[in-house]
Amino acid sequence: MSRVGGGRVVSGAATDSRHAALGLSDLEYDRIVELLGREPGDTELAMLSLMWSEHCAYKHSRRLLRRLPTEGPAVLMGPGENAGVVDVGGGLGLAFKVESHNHPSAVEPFQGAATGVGGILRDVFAVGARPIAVLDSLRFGEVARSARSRYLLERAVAGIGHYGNSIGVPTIGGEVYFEHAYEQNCLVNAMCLGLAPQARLIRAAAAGPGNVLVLLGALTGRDGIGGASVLASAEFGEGDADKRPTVQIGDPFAEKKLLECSLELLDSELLVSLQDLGAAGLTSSASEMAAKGAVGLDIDCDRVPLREPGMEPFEIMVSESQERMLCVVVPERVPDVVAVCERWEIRATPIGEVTDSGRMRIRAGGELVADLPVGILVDDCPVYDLAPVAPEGGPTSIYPAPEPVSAAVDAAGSAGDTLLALLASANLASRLPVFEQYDPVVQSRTVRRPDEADAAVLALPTGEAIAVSIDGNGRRVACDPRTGAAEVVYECAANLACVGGEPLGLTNCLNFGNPEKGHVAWQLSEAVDGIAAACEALSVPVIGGNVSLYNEAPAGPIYPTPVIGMVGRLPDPARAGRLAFGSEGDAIAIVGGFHPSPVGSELAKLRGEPLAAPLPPLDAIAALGAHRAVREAVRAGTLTSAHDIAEGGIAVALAECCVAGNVGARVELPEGLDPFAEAFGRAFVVSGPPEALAGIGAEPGGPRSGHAAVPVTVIGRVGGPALELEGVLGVPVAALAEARAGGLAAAL
Amino acid sequence: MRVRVLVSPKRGILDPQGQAVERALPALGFDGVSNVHVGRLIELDVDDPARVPAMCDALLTNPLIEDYEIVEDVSA
Amino acid sequence: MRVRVLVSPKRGILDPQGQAVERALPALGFDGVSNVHVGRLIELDVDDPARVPAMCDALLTNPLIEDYEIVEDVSA
Amino acid sequence: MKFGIVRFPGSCDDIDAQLACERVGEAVLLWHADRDLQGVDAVVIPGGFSYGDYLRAGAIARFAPVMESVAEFAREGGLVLGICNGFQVLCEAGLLPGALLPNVSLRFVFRQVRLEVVDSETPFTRACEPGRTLSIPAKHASGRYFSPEPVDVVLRYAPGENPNGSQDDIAGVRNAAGNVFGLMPHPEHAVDPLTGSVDGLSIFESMRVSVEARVAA
Ligand SMILES: Nc1ncnc2c1ncn2[C@@H]1O[C@H](COP(=O)(O)OP(=O)(O)O)[C@@H](O)[C@H]1O
Ligand SMILES: [Mg+2]
Repeated sequence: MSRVGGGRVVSGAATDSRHAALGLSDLEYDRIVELLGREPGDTELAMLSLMWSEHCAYKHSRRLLRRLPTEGPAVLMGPGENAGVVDVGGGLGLAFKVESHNHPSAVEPFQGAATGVGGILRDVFAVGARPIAVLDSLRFGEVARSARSRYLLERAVAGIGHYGNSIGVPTIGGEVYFEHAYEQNCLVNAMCLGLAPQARLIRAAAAGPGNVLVLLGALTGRDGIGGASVLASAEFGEGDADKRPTVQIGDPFAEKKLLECSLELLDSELLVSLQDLGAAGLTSSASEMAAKGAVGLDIDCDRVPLREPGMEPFEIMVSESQERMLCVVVPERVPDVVAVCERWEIRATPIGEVTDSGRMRIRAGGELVADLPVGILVDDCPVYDLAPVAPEGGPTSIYPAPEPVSAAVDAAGSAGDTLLALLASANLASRLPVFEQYDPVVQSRTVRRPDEADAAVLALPTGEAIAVSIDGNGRRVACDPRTGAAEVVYECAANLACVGGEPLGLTNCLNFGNPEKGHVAWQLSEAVDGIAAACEALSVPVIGGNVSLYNEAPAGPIYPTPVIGMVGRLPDPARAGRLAFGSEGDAIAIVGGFHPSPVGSELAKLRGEPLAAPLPPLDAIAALGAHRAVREAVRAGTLTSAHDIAEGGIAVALAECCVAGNVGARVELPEGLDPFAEAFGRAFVVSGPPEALAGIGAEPGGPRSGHAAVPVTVIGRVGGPALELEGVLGVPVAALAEARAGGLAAAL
Repeated sequence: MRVRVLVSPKRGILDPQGQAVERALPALGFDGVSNVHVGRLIELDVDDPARVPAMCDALLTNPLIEDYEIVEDVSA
Repeated sequence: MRVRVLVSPKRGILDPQGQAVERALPALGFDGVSNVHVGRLIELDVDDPARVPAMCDALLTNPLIEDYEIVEDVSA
Repeated sequence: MKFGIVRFPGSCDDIDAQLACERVGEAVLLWHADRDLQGVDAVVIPGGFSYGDYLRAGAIARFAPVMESVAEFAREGGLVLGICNGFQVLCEAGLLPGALLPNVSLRFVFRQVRLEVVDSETPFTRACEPGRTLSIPAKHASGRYFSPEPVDVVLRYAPGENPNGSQDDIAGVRNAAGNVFGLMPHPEHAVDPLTGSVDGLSIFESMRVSVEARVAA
């Protein structure tokens, strides 16, 4: 290995293949040489190449993300920290973030998904919050046709369960969809929520020259060398095999101890700052800590405890071995830190110190192997503007029409058969085979489990509760990126409304294709604008997130898939809403303006219709009014059930309420309403005593300005053994349940 | 023929089970143990042992994270 | 000395893992396979191989549900 | 009435067990590395993944220093309840007969199951009317109870509800003396109407009644 300043003597950047192999462009390399005033050494180049990767530097998304609103009255910590935090009252902060682990999961789904959960948990306890819940958002190819996708689904779900179940954090919700566009690039996104007394919240900024940098947790091995960053920054090609030996193995038991130990260190006020190790390992964690604190760091590789002999300094600096944290400690407290760590059987090793040099200086074998200004690692990577180009031929010019699924769904089939086919399809079938592999109750907070309500509900020690929902709909975003992405935000908020929750903030993960391609850049730009507009309309700030680009195979990009995780608050967990129809005789009503369209719907997909635009327009004021009306009614305890109308239209929404309650319903749909047409996040199916429904949406003190009247249309009654849509269909609830139960069970 | 497939975690890859056993043994009074790895043992009767390597690659092992060794003609 | 402990599920106790493998193989075109069992492989370096049986009885295996075999002096 | 809840590194349902016990009495955590049982009246070995469940569930945990004291406590007739991983630990430690094998499905499964109280005379079930059915969540990957010898069954999964393929639908067993009880489902997750059923309370309530009866005697 060459040492600092001893970079190979070469006649020009373009002939030096080191940087190209590490994923840096010639221009980027030239910029490094210019900033440094010399060629970087090998360790330096390894560090720089990772820090300048898309994954770490957000080269193609940083400018875009500035469009998202990030401020709100509840925000305690916004984007830029390991996880954002909102105020949930009673002196408590709720931290949350969603993150992708797509590429590692495509390579090794069990470990990829497991370490995805492990990584997002660390981001949450890195801010001082105890992880209290996990949610997952998954996308695979068509499981009905693809054995590979069935395998990925099975192993990814097992991996998520393995990590969450073993570490004692409940997995309380999630979503999973299947589309051919994900056949080559599955998506595995995991979200974690954590709770902290606000006094324990901690930032990652290193501070105090002379303070000690202590590495906590697992030994450092050759895990994921070049892993996340190389994997996440280049499209999948033929050379996959070489990327394989870098698989990271998750050890939830080690992380459980690390978590308890970290929280005890914080409770004992022993730490100046804390940071997790994720992508690009020590390099990224340490340089970000230094940058945030405007200090320098000296690190001695020889002190890093290794799992394997003979590791090069660059390997030590970029290793992505899991279950490690980095903290800054004042020198006098180091023995106390070590003592707490010993109790938890956690290795604690001083590996360096904070300096006022503003430089990252890495030593190994007594030599300086890297000496870089912190800024060059963290801030100086070029940031690119996107060059969006709307696809001329519309969405179908990028994505082929889906393959039609079954004869039962052609226009000539009966509506009853269509409903059954929809319920049995992988996208609408019961998710029980997935979520029964997750523990939703550990920690004794779970008031609403999966399938009990549209959002999960967790009780807080304050006596109040939080609600959380995670959503995405790539096919609809592919049809119409701006409206589709906005719909996802509205759908999350609608889910919260169904349990009585009012949004506090959201996190997002932008899963897209190659941003250097015009149409992907356009999808990104439109989608982010759609999210931003929805956030403004709903007054929900974005408190953090993650971006996963280059999800693209030779056949083309994935559907653009922004995944939104939204958290809300409700005053009384005992009144959290439910999804199931309950009492016979309850009236059923549609709340909100519902003007759906078959465009981009599940039925259109089953019929093999091409993607099309536009989606039905979003009327923010009307949607907001509907959300508010349902939320208030749930909070008042007037409703038996509340469910937003989404995939599969009103027929599927009604069927889901019937199956959940094991009771039928007799309904007359409003004139001209297509039972299977879709519009997300705008309207609800609710049930309750007839008198109670009459009062929904009426403002207590008469109509207030700015609050539009909310249409409430009574459409039928709960009762009987079947779901009857007059003049349309009649299907026994048992048949609905059976269709819905089989769809995914067959794939798992 | 009875065949055994001995599957071990690939060297260099984290083996938390092996580590846990290695840490537990001294506590039980068993010293002088190191380099512990925990893998899987698959035993099967096959008509054609020549096909076992293909079975290992296709189903029995995960080549990304595991190595294997085939022991033929086990007299069990 | 490198020692291997081969742990198999006791015969007579349902071995769903073995059954799952046995069912999956024909679907992949591997016929003529029967009597599949999946157990555990433990590899360790020990100073004193005479102590391995005691380790097996104390920790490495559960005699109620597992049988084991010790293979010494593995040249690995 | 003071419960002690053993805490291993990797215990997950320890705080949940503590909360459940606190509904009927006092409860303290007992650290795995300490031998002192702090004078508790009953010991609960909670669920979770002690030592990551590596090797076999409960195999490593049973050697923790605290387990020596628990074994002695059990020999002296003290009440010991093992839930899920705690059940596995008690079997591995030989305080209960049998072993817990991987679920037939080979998967972790979470399910709200109905349990038939087979024996309502034990110190752990005396607050249940005979023939009562309890609705309690089960969540585990290795819950398939097996014993070559006949055992004293306390709880069985209701017909059709066995989540793991256990022998004779066994969900919970006791030792011959009756003071050690292990079950796979989680009664501590069925104690609060806000979060589900309250049927699990009867287990903790039974323990309280038993201890108080013994103190009185
Ligand atoms: N789509 C997004 N929206 C808002 N904030 C984002 C988004 N993507 C990334 N961020 C923020 O950028 C910062 C860096 O993200 P990341 O590199 O994923 O963090 P970490 O290294 O802690 O995992 C985080 O604070 C994150 O919340
Ligand atoms: Mg982080």
